[in-house]
Amino acid sequence: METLLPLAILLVVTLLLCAGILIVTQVLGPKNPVPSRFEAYECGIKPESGSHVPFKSSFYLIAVLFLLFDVEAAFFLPWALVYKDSLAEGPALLWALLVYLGLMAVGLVYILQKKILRLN
Amino acid sequence: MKEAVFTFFSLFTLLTAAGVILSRNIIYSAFNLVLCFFGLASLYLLWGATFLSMIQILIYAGAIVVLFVFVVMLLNFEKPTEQKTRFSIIVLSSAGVWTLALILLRVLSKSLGEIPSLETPAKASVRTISKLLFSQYLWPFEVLTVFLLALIVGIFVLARPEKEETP
Amino acid sequence: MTLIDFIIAALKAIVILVAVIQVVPVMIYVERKVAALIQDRPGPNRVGPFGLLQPVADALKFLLKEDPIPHYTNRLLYTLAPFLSLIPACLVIAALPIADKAVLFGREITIQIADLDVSLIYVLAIGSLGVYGILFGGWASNNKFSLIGSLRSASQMVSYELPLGLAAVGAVMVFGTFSLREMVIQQEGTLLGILPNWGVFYQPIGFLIFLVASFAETNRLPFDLPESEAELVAGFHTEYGSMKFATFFMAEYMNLATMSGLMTVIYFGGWHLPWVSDAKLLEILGSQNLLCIIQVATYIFKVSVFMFLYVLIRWTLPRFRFDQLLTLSWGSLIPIGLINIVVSAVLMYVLGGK
Amino acid sequence: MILAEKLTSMAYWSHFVSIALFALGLLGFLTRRNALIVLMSLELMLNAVNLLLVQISMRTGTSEGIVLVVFVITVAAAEVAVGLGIILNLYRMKKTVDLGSFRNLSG
Repeated sequence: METLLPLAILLVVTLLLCAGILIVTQVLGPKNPVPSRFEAYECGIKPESGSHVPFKSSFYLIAVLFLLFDVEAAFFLPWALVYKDSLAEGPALLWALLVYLGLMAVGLVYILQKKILRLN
Repeated sequence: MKEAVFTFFSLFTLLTAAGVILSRNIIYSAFNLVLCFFGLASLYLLWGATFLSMIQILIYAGAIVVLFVFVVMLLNFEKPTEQKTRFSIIVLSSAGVWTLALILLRVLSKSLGEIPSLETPAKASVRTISKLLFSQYLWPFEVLTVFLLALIVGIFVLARPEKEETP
Repeated sequence: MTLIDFIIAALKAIVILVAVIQVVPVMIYVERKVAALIQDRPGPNRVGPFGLLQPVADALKFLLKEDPIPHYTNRLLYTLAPFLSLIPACLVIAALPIADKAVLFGREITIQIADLDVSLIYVLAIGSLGVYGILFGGWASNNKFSLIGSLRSASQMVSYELPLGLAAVGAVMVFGTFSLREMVIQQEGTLLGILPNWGVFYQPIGFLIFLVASFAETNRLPFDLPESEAELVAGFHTEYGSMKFATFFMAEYMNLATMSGLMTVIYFGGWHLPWVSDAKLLEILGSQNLLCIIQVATYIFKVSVFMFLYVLIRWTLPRFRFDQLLTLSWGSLIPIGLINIVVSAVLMYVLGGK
Repeated sequence: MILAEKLTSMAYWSHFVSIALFALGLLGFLTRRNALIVLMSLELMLNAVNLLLVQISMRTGTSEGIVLVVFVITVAAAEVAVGLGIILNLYRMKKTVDLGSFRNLSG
């Protein structure tokens, strides 16, 4: 509760700021609708088709790899928190790290040798 | 005060969850999903589970839904291609689901109502959780890493980019 | 929590937010002046003395422009997208400890909006939400340039979040806490008698990774692929005009300020003056509030050094190619980050803690 | 507990929120035919369970529930990664993500 409230206040202030920006531009800006102003900008040429064309799925691979590595990296954080305190009790956590990192490195090497990141 | 904040964020979470399953346009579903996870994170924060609240935003809102939005953008359906579900199915499943929910609510409030709740809820500190995770639950944790590694390899087999696709 | 606490929290939020927003006009001016200096031309010099009022003119121009919503766009998401990138940028600053505390009306007020015990993860988590503004903005614009720009930009931001997280892991290992405030407090004093006791001396590699990744996270040159104007017109904000366009830029500059603030806090001792301890300073000054002002000034100075570095690098380095960008993150920064963690862990074990 | 007491207790309403979230997820899972939304509904159901776990964990002052949630989050991430990979492949086959058009995959 004590931690949530300041954040909630900040969120409210930010939302007010956003609403203010929106309203001020609507009030101050001139209205002069010229038809060409509402077309998609493609360097002056009339757009041939809609923009919604399918893309290469390499982008999906990047996002998926990010998700998986993000999960792994997120679990590093609690490990790092207790590591310093655990040093007094021997290297148990160091071994845990090495096993964990070894597995993560195998994954990383696998990605890199697949050369999937070369999008062109 | 706490009740008001709790009510607000619960309603927010439930409304956005309803938005996820009711939206016609997938991008709105994804957007509602982000807001829903945000509401859940706020509820965790309200109860004092700070670490989990941040992990919720970091992984769910920051990574999982990004993946959903990526897929929506990659597939790029101009119009919703989904066919309408038959009305009878909707009626039947809603009746079933809400009956189940009522039963669950009864059972839970009966069995969990007995649990004495602490006067001032103990703050499960980040340190306690981390210690627990890396002592008692160390092995499940390592197994999870192996699982993630297998996943990385599996994903490549699943989502191999095809040569003839347009860039 | 009483009413007075509530009011104090609200005032703190408003004051700090407004103060951080002031970064935007200052940076507009500095950026244009430095660019002019490097390119050997005078730069803005018409509005006000030395062109100092140029940011005001810029802001007025943005506000007074027509704000058309192109047809075939998704109106709701198109309008929301700039704010989706501004809101996380504003929320992140809650976790930054700007100074220790001030005493006002017999109350101790910490100069930080929310003193979370997980503020480091908070910054990383909320920072990762910034990607939605770009994704939705590009998708809603219904323009091929926007869509390609937003996909590229999102891939870039997503790829560079990992090195950022790994660098943060190194810092957490050394300090043994997630709280940025605690980190700053631990950086007081000197190391080996000569150096200030700053994080950068414990985690030099981590700092470099963090620096490079923060350039990419804020979409600055040499990593400004999403807006590479020569290739993609203007990237994900091709269709944006008026204040909506300016909102994206506000978010960018605020992210710049947060990243600089974060580096100051984690690696450069936050509000501490080097070689002088707070207790000694308090003795000399004799007032907690004066000390607080000095701390704020120190913090702002350190942050502005970083901001200046950002501007300098923007106008001196050329842009990366997209595949080079991804290879830099996945092929170099992440492996180096992992090695950094292992080396730090082993060193800490050998030296028996800090 | 009598009804009036129930309605003012926050614990009761917390259960209610968690179960309502689960029910919404289940409803979406059963009625929607868009594969992506079905996957999102699964996420909602997992989150409903997480919510209950966190809440009980915080009420009783133990940390086991939170550790369990950490594992659930990992599994959820894995599920999404694989699920979306499958959906991408299905889309390549039929150019649609409507689940009704994949009936011929069974048996």
